[in-house]
Amino acid sequence: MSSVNQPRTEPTGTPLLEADGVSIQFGGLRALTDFHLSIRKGDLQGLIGPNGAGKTTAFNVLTGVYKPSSGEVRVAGKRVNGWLPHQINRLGLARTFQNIRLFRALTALDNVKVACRAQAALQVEGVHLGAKVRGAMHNYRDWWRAFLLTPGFMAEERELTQQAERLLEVMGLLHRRDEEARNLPYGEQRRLEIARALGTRPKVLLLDEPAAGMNTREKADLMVLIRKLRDDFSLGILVIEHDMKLVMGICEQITVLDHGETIARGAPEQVRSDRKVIEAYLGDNYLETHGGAA
Amino acid sequence: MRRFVPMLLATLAMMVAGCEKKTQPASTDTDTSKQAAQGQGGTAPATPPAATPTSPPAAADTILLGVATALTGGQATFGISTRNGIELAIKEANEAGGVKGKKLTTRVYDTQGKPEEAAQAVTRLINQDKVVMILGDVASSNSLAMAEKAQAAGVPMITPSSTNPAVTEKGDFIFRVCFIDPFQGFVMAKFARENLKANNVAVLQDNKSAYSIGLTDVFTRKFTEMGGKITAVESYSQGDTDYRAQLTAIKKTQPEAIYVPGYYSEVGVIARQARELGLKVPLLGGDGWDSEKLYELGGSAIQGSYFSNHYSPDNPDPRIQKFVSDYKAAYGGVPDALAALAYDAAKVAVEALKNAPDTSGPALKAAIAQTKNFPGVAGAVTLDDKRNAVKPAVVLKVGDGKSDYVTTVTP
Amino acid sequence: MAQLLQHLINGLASGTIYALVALGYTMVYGVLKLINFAHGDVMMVGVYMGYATAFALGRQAQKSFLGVVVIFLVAMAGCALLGFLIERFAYRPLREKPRLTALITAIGISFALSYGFQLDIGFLPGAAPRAFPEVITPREWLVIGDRDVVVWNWQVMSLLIAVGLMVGLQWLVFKTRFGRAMRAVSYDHRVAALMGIPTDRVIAVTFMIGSALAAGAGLLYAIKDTSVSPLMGLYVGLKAFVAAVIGGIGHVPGAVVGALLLGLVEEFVVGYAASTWRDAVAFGILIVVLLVKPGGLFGRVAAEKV
Amino acid sequence: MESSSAPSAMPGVPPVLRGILPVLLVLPVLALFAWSMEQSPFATYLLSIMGVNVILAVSLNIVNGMTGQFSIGHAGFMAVGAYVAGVLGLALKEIAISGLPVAMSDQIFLFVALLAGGVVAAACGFLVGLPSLRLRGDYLAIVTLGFGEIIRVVVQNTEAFGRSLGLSGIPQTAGLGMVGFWVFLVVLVARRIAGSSHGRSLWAIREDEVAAEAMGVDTTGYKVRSFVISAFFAGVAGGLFAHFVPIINPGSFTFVKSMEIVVMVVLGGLGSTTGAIVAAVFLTLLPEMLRSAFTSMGAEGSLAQKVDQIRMPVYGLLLVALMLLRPQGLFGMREIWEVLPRWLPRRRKGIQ
Repeated sequence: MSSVNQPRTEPTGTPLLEADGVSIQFGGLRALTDFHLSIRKGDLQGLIGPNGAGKTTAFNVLTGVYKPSSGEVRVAGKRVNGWLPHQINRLGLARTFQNIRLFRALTALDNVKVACRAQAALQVEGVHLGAKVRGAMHNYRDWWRAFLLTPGFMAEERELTQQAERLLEVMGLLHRRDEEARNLPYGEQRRLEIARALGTRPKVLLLDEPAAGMNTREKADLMVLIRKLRDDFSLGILVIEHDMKLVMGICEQITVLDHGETIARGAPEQVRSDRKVIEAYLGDNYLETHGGAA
Repeated sequence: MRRFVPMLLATLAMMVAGCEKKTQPASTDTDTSKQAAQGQGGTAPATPPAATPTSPPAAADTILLGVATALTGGQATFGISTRNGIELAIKEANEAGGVKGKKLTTRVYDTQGKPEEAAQAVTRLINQDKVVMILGDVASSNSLAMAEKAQAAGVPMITPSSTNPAVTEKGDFIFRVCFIDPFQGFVMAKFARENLKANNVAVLQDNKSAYSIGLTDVFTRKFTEMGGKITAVESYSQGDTDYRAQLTAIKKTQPEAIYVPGYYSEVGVIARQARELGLKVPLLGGDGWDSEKLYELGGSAIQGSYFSNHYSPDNPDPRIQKFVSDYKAAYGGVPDALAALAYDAAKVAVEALKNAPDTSGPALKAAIAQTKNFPGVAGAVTLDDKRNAVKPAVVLKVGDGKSDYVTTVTP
Repeated sequence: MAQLLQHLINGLASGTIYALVALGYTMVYGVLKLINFAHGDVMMVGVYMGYATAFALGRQAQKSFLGVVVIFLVAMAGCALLGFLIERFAYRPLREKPRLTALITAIGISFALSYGFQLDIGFLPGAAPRAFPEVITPREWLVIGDRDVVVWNWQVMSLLIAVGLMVGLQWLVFKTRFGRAMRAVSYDHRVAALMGIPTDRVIAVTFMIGSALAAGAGLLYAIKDTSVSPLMGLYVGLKAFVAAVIGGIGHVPGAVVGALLLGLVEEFVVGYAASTWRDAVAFGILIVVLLVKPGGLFGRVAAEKV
Repeated sequence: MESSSAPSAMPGVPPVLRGILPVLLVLPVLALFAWSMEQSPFATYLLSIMGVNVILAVSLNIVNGMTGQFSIGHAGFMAVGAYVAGVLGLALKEIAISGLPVAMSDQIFLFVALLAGGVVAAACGFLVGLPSLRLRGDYLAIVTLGFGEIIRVVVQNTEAFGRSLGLSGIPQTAGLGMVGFWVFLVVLVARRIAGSSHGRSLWAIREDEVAAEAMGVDTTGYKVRSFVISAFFAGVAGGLFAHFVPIINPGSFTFVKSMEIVVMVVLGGLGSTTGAIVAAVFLTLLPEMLRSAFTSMGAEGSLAQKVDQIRMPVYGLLLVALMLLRPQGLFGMREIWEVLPRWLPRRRKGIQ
């Protein structure tokens, strides 16, 4: 296992995703408190914690589904508090979902193409009215090209298809190209979600329990795949996972949440032996019956 | 795209620059000029496109009349009265031996109170069923739509009860057997001013009904001309059942009467709520009030109010009494003005069929136009050169379960 | 001043009726997340049932206290049955289908009822409105000045009934076993079923209560405005629905507040501004409220679980 | 659902022309068709109404079917288009372009009026689409409903729109050719949206808005745009309507009309363009077919008249029955050519 833990790509450069003291409250409930995180290119980090610890909430805050009550989220150096998810996505942050959220009635290929297309669409920078109007004008012109089937548009569409097919191939799904997403087996749906996330050309990829529902063999394959993705696409990756073995096996750094609070952070060995983590994870009894770190 | 825009603008500019007044086709008749402009031209304006009127009716021994009126929707009650009136007249005509040995039949279509449905029904009647004449509808919007189609096809149409002046202005094939809104508005203004000696009158109109708005316009104008004062104009929408807000606002202006040119379905309730709010002045209205239901809906509250109408079912004239009793026997209720007018319209149609040399559109049109002093139950029908019936209106006072004749106002 | 007071009373009176109808919308929406477009038409049917009962009772009996009770009971029971049938045969088979299909079904039923009652065939009443018998003899409850302001006995009664029903419903929803089951079904009917809650029965009973409420509301409405017509359900239904949404659909007191607000606003628009713009103002308020508070005044938009 | 293959290449056609080639091809066909129907006004009228309904259904399908937003105020957009085009039509009635035959200049003016009606309706669609930023599902539906009602009140109170009597005397220049052209155009546009990446984004929003947003799809923008396009065509449909129905009045654009369009879309199958077409055609013809059936049954006189009244309640019951028996609509999300082969007897299976 030790060789696995050696990162082939050294994390480099400025942080692509940063959470700085992020908290969020729903009514009186503090779902996430003072959350810190920093992911650079080449990082492979884990986010663990018992059920209801706030892991998915953290994802949702990072990706803009929820607006943080306090603190700051920065993507590619930009403060993105209050941005819409799609705007944050365009900065290079993509995710998968715990409960698979594919576009069920679309084919596997189309699922990926949606993501590819959204990324290709021109984004007019700026928030002032002029930019908005220009953006809108551009968008409508884009629709015209679709109505008129201009050669440029057709070429773009072909390009999208190729791109999506490449991603399907990477994820080993090319044979499912024209299958509707809802008809895929579970494990393939998980992989299709990753392919779709990659379609947005992310710099940072957030995976929410990618191994849930997989058998041991599939999990082993997934571990290899995740690392390969990081290297091939030069990504920073953050994984939420219940399977300790998987997380410990691939992550270089692990953050542990409990009741919305960060209770530990560090290398797998460090976290594994952390008393607070074991307590939170396995209950107070575990230590007594097993007598120390597992 | 971008480079298309200037081009488009330039083209438009050229078009605008090149615009001119449409040259009138060689005809003075403005109604038919439109058809020529539509490119259906080639036909002389005097004889509109001979779509079907000359082709024989469905069966050789019957003459088919088309009826299009609202049988469902908000205007259904009026449409059903209309249908009943026509049915009765046709039945009587058939019992009397039909026309020239032929039986009369009707084909009745529902307009749902919508112009597009009315136009569709009429187009079907003319082109599929090949009717020789069309009767209907009540609401002027629908009759306008029908008139356009009937005129274009050259099939005569008689509207029993559309009082908006615009209907017969559609062309020379369109007739009506009732008086028009301006006259009715004038009647009530005159009555209020001269008989009731009212100085201040408030108006409560049905904003959803062109009929009501038309009457309001005429009434307010005439009443002001006669020296009266309109204290308030409030509106409701057909189908409403709560008028307390409007009535409270009217009450403040202390009118001596309230002109409510709506339909009985609302007026009865309006009267009750007016009394409830302590407004005891009489209500005034038009022929839309006329229905047995008015007494039921209005109860004692509506008693003592006045409305102008086409006829009075209490008129001792035996012809009218026979109509009333026949109608009661057939449909179980005192015929309202709509039924009476529909009956008259059908009678006029039958008369024209008898007088016309054949059942072609122009022949029938000419025969209808000849109608003079035709003894209808809703007054003698004489058609003027604008194809409107010229006849007096009666003013009725609402009593207990019936209305009493007060006076007649002649044009 | 007197006029203002009178407007206030009028507005409250019509708001009260909206409230009663809106309660039905809100209840059904609460458990089924279905906008029951046929609700107003069920109400209309209830009024006709009451009308028929009143006639069967005759002129004397219908005015007695017992007579009125019988009229209300017959109408409410009849509507409960109608509601049950509609739920059983039109909505239940569609429960697991997209919500849109149930909505279309509701519209279909609404069409069938409101147009069906316009026929003059068999027992159907025909399109013409009819006068509703004065089952409650109108008496002046309060008169100010020279009849400047008049409050009638039935206005007070309606208000009391509406408030009573609202309190009763609130109690039902929050204090009873059945209410707990309702809330559970509302939260997630699949999970509720797993927890041993007889969801079908809960939904059916909710529907029946809602429909009975509609009948009661309809009768009060018919007594207030003294007429009954096949299209009344459409008009009142739409307004009550707007009221329910303004208050926050699914929220019981919200429906009442929304309805009273709508009644008052309409009254004052007609009384002091232009009566022709009443409906536009009603819908304008609706849109503004929804834009400012997307869940209505009291409702909360459930954050979607991601 | 759309197959993802890019629109098939048409060999031998210069790429620049490909986009508009179908339009060029269909124009003479339409002209011929309109000319051949000239002698049957009833068929023409019925086909025109049908065409308008098809435009409405197909355009609403873009919002309700493809994007999954629930708009029940489509008649409002139609009204906007009808009145704008109608007023313009009235204003241009007496004018002709010099140097052109009157009929042709009429058609050009009609086209301009339709465009104007469509554009104003599209602007309204933009306004109605904006709240979709905050509102979902039922609530958005209610806003669209409210919008439709407000339009009606505005028309009813505006003198220039003829108030409740309506606008009459609008030149009746919309022939089958013009209606057919727009039907063709809306179908073409709908199909091209469905087959393009824009369409895929709309489907994605319909399938899962949260996921679409997370995948970088500007969901609000797409929703607004689908509203705008849909409203544009509804406006055009209204404009056409105003140019062959002799009079337009607020009664034609009520909530009931909106519901009728929704029913067409749902009946055909949400998301299926051909489904919407088939449903619109069927529902337009149904009342007339009922009429014909009753007439041919010899039900003259009072029975036939009563039967005409029964149409609407029967219509309502049919809806209920349809939803119970086939809740996904005729074709579900598919198009007719994807569905028909499955319905046909599977004789070929053995051969393959």
